[in-house]
Amino acid sequence: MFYREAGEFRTTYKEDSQTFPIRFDRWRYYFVLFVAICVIPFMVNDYWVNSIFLPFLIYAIAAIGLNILVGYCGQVSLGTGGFMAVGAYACYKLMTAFPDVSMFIHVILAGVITAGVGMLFGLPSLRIKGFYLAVATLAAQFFLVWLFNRVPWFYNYSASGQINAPERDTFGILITGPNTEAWATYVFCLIFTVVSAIIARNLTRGSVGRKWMAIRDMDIAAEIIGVNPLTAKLSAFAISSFFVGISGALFFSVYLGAVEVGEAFGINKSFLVLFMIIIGGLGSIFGSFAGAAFLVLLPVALKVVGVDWLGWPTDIVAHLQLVIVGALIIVFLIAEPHGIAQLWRVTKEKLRLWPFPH
Amino acid sequence: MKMKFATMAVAAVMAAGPVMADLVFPSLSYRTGPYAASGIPFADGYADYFTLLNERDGGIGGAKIRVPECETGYNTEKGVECYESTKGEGALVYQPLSTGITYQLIPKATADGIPIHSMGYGRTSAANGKVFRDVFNYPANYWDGASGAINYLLDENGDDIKGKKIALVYHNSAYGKEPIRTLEELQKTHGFELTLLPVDHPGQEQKSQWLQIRREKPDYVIMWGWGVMNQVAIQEAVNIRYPMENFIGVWWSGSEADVIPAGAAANGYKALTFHGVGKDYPIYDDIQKYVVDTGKAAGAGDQIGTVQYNRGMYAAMLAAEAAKTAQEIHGTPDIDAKMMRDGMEALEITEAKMAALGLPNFGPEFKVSCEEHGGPGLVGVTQWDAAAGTWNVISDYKPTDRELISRLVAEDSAAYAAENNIEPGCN
Amino acid sequence: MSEAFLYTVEVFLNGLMAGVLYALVALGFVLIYKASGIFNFAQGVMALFAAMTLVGFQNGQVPFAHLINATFGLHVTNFGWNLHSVVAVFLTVLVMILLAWAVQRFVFRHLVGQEPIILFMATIGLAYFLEGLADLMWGSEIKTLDLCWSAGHCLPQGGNFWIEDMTAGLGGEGFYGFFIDSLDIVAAVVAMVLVAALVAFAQYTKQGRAMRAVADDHQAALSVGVSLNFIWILVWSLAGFVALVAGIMWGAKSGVQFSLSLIALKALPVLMLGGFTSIPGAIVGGLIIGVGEKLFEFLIGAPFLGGATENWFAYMLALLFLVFRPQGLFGEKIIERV
Amino acid sequence: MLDQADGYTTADGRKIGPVVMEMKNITLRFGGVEAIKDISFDIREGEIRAIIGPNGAGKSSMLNVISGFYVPQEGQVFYQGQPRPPMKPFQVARQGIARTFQNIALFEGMTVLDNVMTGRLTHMQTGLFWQSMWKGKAEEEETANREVAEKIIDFLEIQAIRKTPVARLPYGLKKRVELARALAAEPSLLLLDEPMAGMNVEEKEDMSRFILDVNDEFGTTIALIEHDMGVVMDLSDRVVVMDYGKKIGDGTPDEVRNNQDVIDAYLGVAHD
Repeated sequence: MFYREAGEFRTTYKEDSQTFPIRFDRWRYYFVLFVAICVIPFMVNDYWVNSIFLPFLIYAIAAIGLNILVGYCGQVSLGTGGFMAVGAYACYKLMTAFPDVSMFIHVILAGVITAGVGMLFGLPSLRIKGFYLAVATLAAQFFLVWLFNRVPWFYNYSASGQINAPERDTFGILITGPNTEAWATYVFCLIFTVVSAIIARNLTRGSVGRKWMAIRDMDIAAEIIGVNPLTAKLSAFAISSFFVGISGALFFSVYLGAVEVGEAFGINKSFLVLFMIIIGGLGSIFGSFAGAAFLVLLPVALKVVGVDWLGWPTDIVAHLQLVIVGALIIVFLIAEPHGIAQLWRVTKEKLRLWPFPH
Repeated sequence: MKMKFATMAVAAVMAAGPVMADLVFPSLSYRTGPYAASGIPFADGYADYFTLLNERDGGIGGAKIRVPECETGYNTEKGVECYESTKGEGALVYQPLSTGITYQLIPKATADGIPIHSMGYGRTSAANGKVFRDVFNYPANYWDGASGAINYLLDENGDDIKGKKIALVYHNSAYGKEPIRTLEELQKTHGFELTLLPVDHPGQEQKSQWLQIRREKPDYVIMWGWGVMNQVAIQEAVNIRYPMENFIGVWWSGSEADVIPAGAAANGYKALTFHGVGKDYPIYDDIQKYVVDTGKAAGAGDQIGTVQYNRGMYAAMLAAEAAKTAQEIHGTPDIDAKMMRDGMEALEITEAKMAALGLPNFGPEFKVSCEEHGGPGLVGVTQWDAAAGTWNVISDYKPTDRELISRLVAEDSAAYAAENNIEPGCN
Repeated sequence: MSEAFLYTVEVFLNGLMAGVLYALVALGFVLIYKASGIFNFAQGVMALFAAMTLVGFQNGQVPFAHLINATFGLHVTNFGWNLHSVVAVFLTVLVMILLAWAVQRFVFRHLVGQEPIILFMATIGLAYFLEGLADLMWGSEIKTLDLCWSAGHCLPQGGNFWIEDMTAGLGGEGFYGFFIDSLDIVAAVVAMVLVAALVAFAQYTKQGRAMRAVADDHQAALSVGVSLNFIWILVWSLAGFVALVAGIMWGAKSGVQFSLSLIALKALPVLMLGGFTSIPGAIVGGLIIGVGEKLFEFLIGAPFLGGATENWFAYMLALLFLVFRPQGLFGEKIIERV
Repeated sequence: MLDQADGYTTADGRKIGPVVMEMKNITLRFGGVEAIKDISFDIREGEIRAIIGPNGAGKSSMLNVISGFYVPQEGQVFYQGQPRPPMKPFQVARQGIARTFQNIALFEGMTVLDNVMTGRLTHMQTGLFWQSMWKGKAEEEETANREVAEKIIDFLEIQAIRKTPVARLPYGLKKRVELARALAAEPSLLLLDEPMAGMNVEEKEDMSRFILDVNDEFGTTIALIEHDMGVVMDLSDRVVVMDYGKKIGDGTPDEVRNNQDVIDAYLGVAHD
């Protein structure tokens, strides 16, 4: 009933190309932002931040990054875990080398460094396409993990090769280390997530976004109408890796606080983020959020239901989790191959006309 | 972003957890994933011992025990989730059974004031209680293991292993790298030659490593393996006909599941240990009577008496004893995590205590103090008897090179203290 | 002959053997991809599932025992029999065919005509599902796989002594002769027989020809009366069978447990090299990867880079190869058109 | 050698300018097959130039050579009087050469508007940083280019489907959108690869009208490939005829119509 575009007239092209052209959407967006910024920080405790919000926000950044590469530019990558590791180790080296610099700077620089590495491993995309490229990116995944495990300089020669985030702050507020406040880490990650989403949105609605999508939809035609495949693909790899690097840095420094590269950034991480964007919706920023939420919340929810409420043995619940996640992926694909975002779009189209569909 | 509404709604339901008067010992277990085979018996043993206390003694000091189990799948993120979701229930001590999760929890648990007990794993330098006030890793740690293995070889060779070739086959992870520094230091003192052979997770393919062993013919092979890597390594060692009695695994590479697949050929394989093996202890009668026969055994109930089961039980026993100590110190059965920490720091295990518990000579005698959270580091050696299908202790708990280890511990913990602005000291 | 040379030969031979095992896994991928354009991520999990089912049958385990016990408070674990290996293999093949049917009926029939990436995703879902199902059915502890066709005649383990003895004379005192795992030899023979059988099946039987027709052109095959549904069930069954063989070979090596599903990762560089559609490509690619990674580890990785290079080297090798030859080993030069 | 100042006036009185693009002795091989054999011809400013020939004559290959997609083994392409060095297709596009494709090559995952906007990509220069900010430079540029794109959309009468995903459009409209995308680039030379293939009479008439209007209104030079002889003869000012990779005729429609080789090879013998 309230979801209408009738009566809303956009008289300039600027108005027409805004993110939420429909007023109701815009309100809802501001409302969610308001709740996320002004309400949640005052309500959360450790459990909610560390088990739900931090992983959700951080995975959402990674998913946005990967979505730019896979969903917008059509270059399937399985190297996400490796690139997250680059972000984490870059952040660690920066944190320990420059203890007095704000965490904001460290995280952003970690993203920049990852962007460089991402471009390097993006070079083969000029020659290799499709599944072959996907498998080729595994080379980055395995090599990077091996490298960080192998070269002691990366983990400051610690005995075990683990890296631990020391206490660091920004504007005097502790962001990393054990003595942080739940709201501080939450807000810190929230800022990165929101800014990432806005930047990703801005990039994908403008000319570079069209270049990426042109490459995705038909690379040869794109080249003939004037898109330089080299810069288009490499820029996608760079931007994507930038976000993935930021998420890796946050994942290590704010969320986990200590990581071991093979365990935290292994191949499973690459697959997990890929699942997020496919379940959420390829080529959709909202889809990145939806997918991240789905895969972060679902296991927790299943655990709560199975173990805490029904009292089943934990291993049965863990196995059932696999079965259910697998079945849900299949059911989703059959019902709506283009993910939660598409489901959402279709619902909105229907809503727009409801209750008089004709 | 829309999902938050839903989560908030659930939050309201979840946040109001009831305050329990029980003694809560969360079990961060893994019955799934790549290391399930080792995780299952440990979790069973841990749970069964507490069940026994509940059933037989009515808990500890009159307070009932609750063991909420949380599946980590050996995954650090799930480990964090498990920690956060159980700590609110009044958890007394965490035993994550994963080096990765332990590293993860050390700062968090320290900040929350909940002790961690990483028995024979985790961060070795946590033995320094002046820096790691809430972390305990008695009775032995990795570096004790490395030193214990070398000491055993010294014994075998009349205290001279100069020029002997020793290969270390290790899981290429934080866990597997732990013994390297100790071995490198010991190499300087004892003059053996050390070859490092990393094996990547999960370790199904070790042909290259074992061909190298076959070529270079080291006198001894030491293994720091976990999960499937153990069986494959033992199988490969059998395949190249490496003499099993010269092959020594750390305590995480010495369970039944590791040797049984290789069959009779695995006979003679050795593994370190810091606790007793086998079912030959009086406590098993009680477990049969109060736990198994009442249908309260954890898991499938088919792991009782295995090495990892014993270890789980040992961990539970140490935790229960620490809780008792805490109850004595503070004079209340209803202890919290802070009191538990005090109990752990004042823990003393004597032969008399163990015998009274039905576990005579099950582990070394030791006493924990503020300076020494790592216990005495006594390490024994067991050997696999394939025909009988049992592990037998062939070398009793013996001291390790504490001088060296204390130095390494001091170095590493000092670095940690500096990094995290901790002022070392005993309160 | 110098020992360095002999050792290199030994590593080379072992690389070949490892390569055969990689090829065996890759073969399952190729079969399905060729006939239906599906990149079957679940191939590794299928191997795990097949091997667990086989062991379960052999030992007379009750499927879903743990679930049943937890739900109904029972204590069933075992039927109390030990099936003969051959019977167990036969039953497992039946299960894999049933699985193929179910996959076709409940998953891919509803996804006809979707983009490859969607189909790929569906197989990822399938992988999760099967992994959970296998664990629920048979439990997640490590199981030993002994395949015996008659008493005392089991899958061999250990080095082949005959080869060792025959070649020990080549080198000096410290040279023991070439080490080659007997199981690897068996696996190589089985793989060769399997490939020959598959080729013969594809060439000389009606179903095989129909399968090739579908691989060439779905529409055309449909128009000459080939039942796509049947063909897809057929290739999934064949892939299931290949998965069983791979599961047996790997399971006999390392025990049947979770990590078995990760062997799929070993097959991916092989596929890159050999192409997703070429059976000879899978074999030759497997051999190249096997030899390449073992030789690299022996000559460069272990002495200079600190070892454990095999995982990434296989991918790097495939990547470099593809950069210079994007069409793969056996592909024809790609001419782009608009 | 190139007679830049030269020009002529068409029958309907349009003034045709100097040579824009000249192909000299172009030979293109795929492996052992010669797709184009030693062909030379030119395209003049403002004219509508057709390339015709039976299937497999090498017409599309010729267009691909012009747009830089294929690099000929022999011969030289002159553009605006200068010999053109070997170039990537996107560099050619940036020189002001736009094209449509025989089998529609639209970006199926995007809306009509976005597709047309991709035609403006060669005119959009804002860097990544400013784009990520959106407000300011990027938005200004977007709006300015949107105006051009909308003008083309109006011109081709596809306003109503502006926000429709391309994948949902019928064939005829897709062809038109593709033309819109090419026009959005404001090309100095427009290449059309069978713009009317598979259309019914009515759609063909529309398309012919658009082509003439484009030429007329924007003065765009057009080179097109077309099968429908009637259309070709009506539309074009000069025609190149190819057969088996060779040029067999070149001239005004009337000249070509009366060329015996052409009649044999194409019109008389193998009319499809």
